[in-house]
Amino acid sequence: MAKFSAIHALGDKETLVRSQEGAPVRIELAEFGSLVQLFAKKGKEGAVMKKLGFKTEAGKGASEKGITYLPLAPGQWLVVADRKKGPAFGEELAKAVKGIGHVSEQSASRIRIRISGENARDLMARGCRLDLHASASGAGFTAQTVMAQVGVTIYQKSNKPEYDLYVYSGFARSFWHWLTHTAEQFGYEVV
Amino acid sequence: MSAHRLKNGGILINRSKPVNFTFDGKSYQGFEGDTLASALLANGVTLMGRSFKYHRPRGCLSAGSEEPNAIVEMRSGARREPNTRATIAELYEGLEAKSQNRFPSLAFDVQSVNQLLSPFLTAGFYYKTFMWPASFWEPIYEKIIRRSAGLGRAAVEPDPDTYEHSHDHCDVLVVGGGPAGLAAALSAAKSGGRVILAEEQMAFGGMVSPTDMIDGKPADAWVVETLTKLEGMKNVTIMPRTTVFGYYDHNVMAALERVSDHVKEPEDGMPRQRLWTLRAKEVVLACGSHERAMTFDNNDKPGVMLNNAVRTFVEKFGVSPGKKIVIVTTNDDAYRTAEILLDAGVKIAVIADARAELSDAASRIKARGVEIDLGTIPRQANGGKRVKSLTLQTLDGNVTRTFGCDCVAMAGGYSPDVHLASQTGVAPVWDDALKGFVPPAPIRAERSAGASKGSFDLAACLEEGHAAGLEAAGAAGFEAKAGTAPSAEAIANGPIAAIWRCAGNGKAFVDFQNDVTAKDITLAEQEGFVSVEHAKRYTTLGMATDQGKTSNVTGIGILAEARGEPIPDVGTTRFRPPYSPVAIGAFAGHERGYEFQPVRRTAMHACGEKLGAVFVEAGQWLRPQYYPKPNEGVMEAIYRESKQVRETAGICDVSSLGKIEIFGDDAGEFLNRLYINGWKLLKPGKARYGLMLREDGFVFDDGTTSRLADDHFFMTTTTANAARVLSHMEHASQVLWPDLDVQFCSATEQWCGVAVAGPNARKILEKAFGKALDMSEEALPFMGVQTFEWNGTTARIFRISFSGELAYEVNVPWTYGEEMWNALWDAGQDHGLIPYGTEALSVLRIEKGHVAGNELDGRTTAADMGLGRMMSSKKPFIGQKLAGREGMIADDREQLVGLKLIEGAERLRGGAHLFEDADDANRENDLGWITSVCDSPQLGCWIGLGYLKGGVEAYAGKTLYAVNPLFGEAPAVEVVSPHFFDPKGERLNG
Amino acid sequence: MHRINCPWCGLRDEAEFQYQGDATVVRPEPDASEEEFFRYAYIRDNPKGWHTEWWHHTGGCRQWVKVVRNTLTHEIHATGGPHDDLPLPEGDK
Amino acid sequence: MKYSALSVLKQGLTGHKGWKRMWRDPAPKAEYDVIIIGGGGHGLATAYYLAKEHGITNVAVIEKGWIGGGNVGRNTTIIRSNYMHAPNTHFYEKSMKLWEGLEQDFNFNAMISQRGIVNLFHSDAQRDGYVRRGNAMRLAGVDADIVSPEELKEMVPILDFDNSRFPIQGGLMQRRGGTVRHDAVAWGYARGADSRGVDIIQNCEVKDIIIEGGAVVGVETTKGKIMAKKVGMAVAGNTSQVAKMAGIELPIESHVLQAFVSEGIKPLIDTVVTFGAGHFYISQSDKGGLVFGGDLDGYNSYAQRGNLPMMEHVMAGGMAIMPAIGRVRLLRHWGGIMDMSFDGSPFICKTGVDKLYLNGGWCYGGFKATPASGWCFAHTIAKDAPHKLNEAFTIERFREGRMIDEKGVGPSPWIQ
Ligand SMILES: Cc1cc2nc3c(=O)[nH]c(=O)nc-3n(C[C@H](O)[C@H](O)[C@H](O)COP(=O)(O)OP(=O)(O)OC[C@H]3O[C@@H](n4cnc5c(N)ncnc54)[C@H](O)[C@@H]3O)c2cc1C
Ligand SMILES: NC(=O)c1ccc[n+]([C@@H]2O[C@H](COP(=O)([O-])OP(=O)(O)OC[C@H]3O[C@@H](n4cnc5c(N)ncnc54)[C@H](O)[C@@H]3O)[C@@H](O)[C@H]2O)c1
Ligand SMILES: Cc1cc2nc3c(=O)[nH]c(=O)nc-3n(C[C@H](O)[C@H](O)[C@H](O)COP(=O)(O)O)c2cc1C
Ligand SMILES: [Zn+2]
Repeated sequence: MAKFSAIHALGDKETLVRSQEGAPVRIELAEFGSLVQLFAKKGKEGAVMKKLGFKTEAGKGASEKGITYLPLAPGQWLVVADRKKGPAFGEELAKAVKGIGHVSEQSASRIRIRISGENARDLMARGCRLDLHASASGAGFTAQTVMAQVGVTIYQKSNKPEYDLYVYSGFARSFWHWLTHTAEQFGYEVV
Repeated sequence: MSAHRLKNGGILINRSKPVNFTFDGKSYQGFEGDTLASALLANGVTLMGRSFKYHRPRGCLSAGSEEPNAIVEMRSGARREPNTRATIAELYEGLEAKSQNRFPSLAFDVQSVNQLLSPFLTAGFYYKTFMWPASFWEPIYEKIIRRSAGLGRAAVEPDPDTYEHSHDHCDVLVVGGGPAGLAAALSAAKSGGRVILAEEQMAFGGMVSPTDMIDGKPADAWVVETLTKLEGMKNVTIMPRTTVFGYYDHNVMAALERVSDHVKEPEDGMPRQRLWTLRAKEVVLACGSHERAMTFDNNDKPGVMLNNAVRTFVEKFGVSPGKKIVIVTTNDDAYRTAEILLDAGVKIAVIADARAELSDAASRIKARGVEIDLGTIPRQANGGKRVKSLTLQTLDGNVTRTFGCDCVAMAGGYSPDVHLASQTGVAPVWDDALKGFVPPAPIRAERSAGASKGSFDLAACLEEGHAAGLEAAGAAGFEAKAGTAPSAEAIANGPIAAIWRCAGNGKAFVDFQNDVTAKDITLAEQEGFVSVEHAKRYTTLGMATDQGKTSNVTGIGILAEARGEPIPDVGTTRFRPPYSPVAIGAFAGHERGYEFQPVRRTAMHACGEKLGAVFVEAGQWLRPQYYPKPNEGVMEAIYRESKQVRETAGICDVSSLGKIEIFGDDAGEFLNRLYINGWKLLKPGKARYGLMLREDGFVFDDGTTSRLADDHFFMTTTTANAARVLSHMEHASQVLWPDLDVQFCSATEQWCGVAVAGPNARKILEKAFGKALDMSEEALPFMGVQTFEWNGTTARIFRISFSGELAYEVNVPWTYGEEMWNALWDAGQDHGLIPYGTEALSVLRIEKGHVAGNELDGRTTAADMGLGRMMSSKKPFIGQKLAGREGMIADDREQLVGLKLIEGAERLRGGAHLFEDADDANRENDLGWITSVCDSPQLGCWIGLGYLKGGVEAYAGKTLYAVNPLFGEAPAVEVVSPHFFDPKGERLNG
Repeated sequence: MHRINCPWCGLRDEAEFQYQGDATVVRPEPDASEEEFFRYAYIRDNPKGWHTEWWHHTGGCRQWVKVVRNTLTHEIHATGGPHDDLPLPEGDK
Repeated sequence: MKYSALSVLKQGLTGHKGWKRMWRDPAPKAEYDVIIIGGGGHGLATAYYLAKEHGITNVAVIEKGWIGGGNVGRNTTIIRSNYMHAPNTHFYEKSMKLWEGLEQDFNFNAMISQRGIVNLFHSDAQRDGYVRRGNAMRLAGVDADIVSPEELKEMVPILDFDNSRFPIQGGLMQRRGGTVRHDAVAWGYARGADSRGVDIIQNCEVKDIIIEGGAVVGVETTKGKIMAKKVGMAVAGNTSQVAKMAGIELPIESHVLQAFVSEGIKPLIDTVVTFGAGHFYISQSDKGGLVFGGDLDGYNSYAQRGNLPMMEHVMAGGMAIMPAIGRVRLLRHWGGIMDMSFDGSPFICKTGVDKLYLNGGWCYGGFKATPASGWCFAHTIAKDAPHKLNEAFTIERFREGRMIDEKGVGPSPWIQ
């Protein structure tokens, strides 16, 4: 049985889920289909974007048709497909950028956690050194940073204070422990 | 309640909410809103602590954060916390406090005999004595000194409370919620920027008095109104109970929020304290000022306190610290206190004013019938554990009269609080009119306002605060929305007299907590400790928990007099964070105990757990170390595992190895430059062992790297160096050779891996993967690599061997780790498959003479490891040139050798040194050392790897001694080739 | 705490970076002498004042960032990519 | 004036009026036999031993600020001789021996406290490394022991063995290691040197080194030109700056190291404990403050102050192994400028300039070296040749590839 679950590194989903009516923090185990790291060869950044039909800039990602492009560095992206599963997604991309870029399959390397709710930003502030105030972030906000000593990639899809955190699989449990422990002061639910 | 609680007044207390607490085991009652100090005073308790050196009885000196004397142990058991200032500890139901630094009790302290010795215990006493006899220092003198020093007792159990960190950013950070700070926050907020207002105390308003009028309202009402306004603004964050304690580079400020210190125990999920990192575009420092004590004999008697402390206790807490009070002063602020005392019906015995002329403020009080002695200063306080009277003198030292009293209020003048402003490293500046140091010209995006800038008049504080807020917001890019400053009546204060010490023969304290007297300071100067920094260190002035907030300026004044130089020539000592002491736990936050560092778990962690693995830390990773059977000891388990692998087969989780995926047309060239050996000719589908050097020519890392396609390589690194290798490569590609077409990223957590090793390895894999994989010698020869589809995913198999057996490493995506393990496990049941851990892995590689972390200690060359010939001469690579330095190719370098235990000990040990003669072993004839050892099932004895001068060449077959003085042994060992087992590598083929 | 303007990520905390030393030394060409490599690896100007140096943004984009920083005041004058030419402030060395 | 039980008693009874200055405040002479640049521990000790051991008393110590205001006055006061490489083991052991007799030698109580130092280990590999080092010490006649967790529990009861991220497996102990009252070292040497005729000149910064015909002849200072037959540099964090005055280039970077002291508390920790894996070490001062520190902040700096990330990391290290200190409060923290050499070991040597001598590269470990450093440097200056104990501490060792790298991290001084 194939497994693409976002929670693979955290253990059984049933043991993680927790409900609380109207909780000010909501933590979602946001599964995805595929995730790859996309590279443009030097000077081919524009060509790659054009070829794949997306547009990002430093610190600002884009979501189109269930695919999210998160700029990591010059000529580097994480590309996340919400539904398309398995290595096929990466292989298709690789084919598409042949000669101008490369693709590294990374679907298993990270899990995705979505944080929302009234106190989402307060919770983030307990670990995130970046300014997530509306005047500094907002729709498309993408950043790689360190929270609780773990490298995370943050993506804010809309202007709402809702954050997708991509966390390395090996660190997932440690990060989860910190996150839920810290969220207790607000009250939280896990879905 | 007690007679010390006044009938009226006390804007901070709630008289309808009594609160019970204990001090030294005795029960008392105070009110909600009280501090421990105000509640004790209300109960008539003035004796609150003992001093550091002489164990003199002490009451509270202040009513705030600057308190040197009234420091107590709070709470008990694992929550016991030493040195808490009673003057800012908020009262809560059930509060427990104890006095400290006394034995057996506060009232009767045996060590107060130190006072009898006090003629000898002056500054510098320790340095001149305790030297005879020499052997007495540690066992006797030092023990006594340590025990009698040190104030309170820390808990000895782990702190049960939690701490956390939090981050914020703002346009304007206002430090201090007094009138200046409130005005600043308001004007800054109105211009639209993000404003944070932090106030150390539970209550805002700072030093304003309810009798002050602001904007035509009583000041306390104005404070509430202003706070309400600020709370209603979305761009403002108000942080009470939050001390901004450190001003770090680039306008980053650290603040401590005391989230739960005002309750008995933190509520569920709440931390005890929160450490804030605040990144401010602009800062307004409105920290107020600290009053100075006056320096006269016995000025430390309980009941002698700062003038504004007396006022604060009366106005804010409705407590009168005395029934009959003497006020001694150098300035007009005393008369504000006098007025409030008179209004509260408290008797003033006399006011001794050092100045020659009656100021306006003084005449108003005189008109109310209070005796004012001009040109008069205190001589000495009298009494036992509480002041009973105060003797006065003229400025030239003639004793005048003695007044009975139970409290003395000292108004020695105010020192602007320049702590944060000076933490940036610039020295504050002396202001002679003010008789105090004021903030230096800012070198950061900050400005001071109000009393902390040296403006002591309320109207000026408000105006300055308002202007500072506007300026800060403007500098942060927000348009100033003018408006007017809150207004108050301007009051012209009279001059301030500079009286640093009053004549006397006894002990006149400058630094109360550390028992530093005026004489200590002059003695230091006499002995050559002329620099203010020398005097500080010799006398310990300003080094106590209060960091000299009330005493430093006085001490500097006394030193200046002794040097015969003006104060600016003396200067201040250096200001350092924290502004006030901060719990160590708060800095650590979540990162303590087991959470000190995150744990990295491999995909197959649970598989190991299920099979009973004992895990070991490998950096941040947890790896199965060995898998003991019931009743099996460690050594037996390791022995069994390493033996069994060579007999049947074993499976080992190797997921923690660093993995890097490399793409690009120049990937081969890139590797050529990184590794000492050649890579360009490596064919797709093949793997190769590689060794990297640092630029200085020493070995950096090793691993197996495979070519998956012409422009695609897959590198592995050691677990320990994974991150460093990635950084090294990023340097190479971004900085050194940007023109190479190469792209790469870590794939460590995309792929998990197992090694399957042993004669049955092939059979097991065949069974597990079936047709998905062609395992034939042709399809998968030694050092061959294949990608195959398995179970709906892509897997990679590498025929490489660390153990020297027929072995394969299989990688699948992290999500498939458990399934792969289980598939192999099931397939291996008929083939004697066992799990093995890092220990057996180590045995197997030692038997083969493969190097690992212990041999790669950053000081070895490739040649030392016997891999000198791997260094290509056909191409340049990192480290090539410097590896050729004479000392790095010298003949006397230690070389990797194998060692076999012959006799003389039960086992070999890593870290033993090698000698020809065990009886003549010293550093000069030391030949080398042992790096790794194991009990080898194949050799039937303990073997080890080590580095030896001359290497195998010089010592093959010879006997040396593994001298290990730490363990009292020196077994004989035989020097052999490090390739102990199967040196020809025949077993690689199964 | 240093706040370093990563050309890619923007202003970030020091804690996200790994310091990597003097950025003014240039790796010699492969055929340079041992002496030249020695100077590259070991000899440092170690100025008191403006220093051009590497900060590797390991907690962010993983780019090597060149930074002109004052070793006495910790002030940062400029940041850039590895091959940007970042002059020192006028009048200072 | 000599300190004795009698003098202390007499002065106590006569109001301390008779205590003399511990060192004079002389104006610089036109010329000295030897000028030592830097009135830190090493400079003052060098002057002391030049006078005491070599009879060279026409000596000036030139200090830009107040003596002892550099690293000797801001270090965490740990002394030990637990080094692995032979040149270091022998050198630091010489220092330890000198510490052991120092107070009687210079008649000043520097509170040398041999309370022991233990380096914790958490893995077999770490243990093997420490065993190798401990054996190297024993083979050089230095005391060393491996202690078990049980012994550690006894010695340091607040160590956490139950919930620690890196379980404590034992430690390498040097019982003769310990702490010294740092300021007193500077003062004691200054007083000892002064009483033998050495001029200690404070508030005088050396701005240039005057060289004629390949040999040093004097220095240019803020108090004017001062000539000298020989000049020794002992300026710690400023080594590169001063050496540059003589055109000497060095493998040194200046880095900031922070130190921390807590509020005074009753005795809690009796030994020096170092937790290398967590970058934390701690002892308790006689005054009661917990004195602790960790790693370099990790960037070049001359600012004598560090930043929050390292502070948080250091205290996390403390809370990792001693969670009982959580409620003890940090009182003050500061920084010092380390002359980080590119192998972590020092220089005590001649330079390319005749009669100009170098003492530097002490990194964060030069306090313990103070007596031996002064002793060896004095020898090197007096004889114009190194003593056997410091002959390996040359500048050339890097060029020759004979680094003395205790940590094995190579030429990245910020992680040395
Ligand atoms: C936080 C910290 C903790 C440490 N902990 C330890 C420890 O536990 N154990 C240990 O062994 N070591 C420790 N060290 C290292 C040790 O303090 C130093 O290696 C040692 O003190 C350096 O020698 P010194 O005493 O001569 O240096 P310093 O005291 O720094 O003396 C150098 C002097 O030269 C002066 N100077 C500089 N330039 C000039 C000039 N141009 N003209 C005139 N004078 C000049 C300076 O002002 C200074 O006074 C620590 C250091 C620090 C900062
Ligand atoms: N008459 C006099 O001689 C005299 C002298 C000095 C002050 N004053 C009076 O004092 C008031 C001065 O007003 P102000 O606002 O400048 O000062 P303030 O003393 O009223 O307020 C300063 C506030 O800052 C807080 N604070 C200090 N350091 C802090 C830190 N690091 N973090 C967080 N909070 C901190 C204090 O707790 C206090 O509440 C005026 O009313 C003035 O008239 C009078
Ligand atoms: C071992 C040691 C103990 C110290 N104890 C104290 C102390 O108890 N109180 C204090 O205020 N400072 C203490 N300090 C710090 C000094 O006040 C001072 O910060 C340090 O020597 C650096 O000097 P600077 O801050 O003037 O730059 C101590 C320093 C050391 C090295
Ligand atoms: Zn970046």
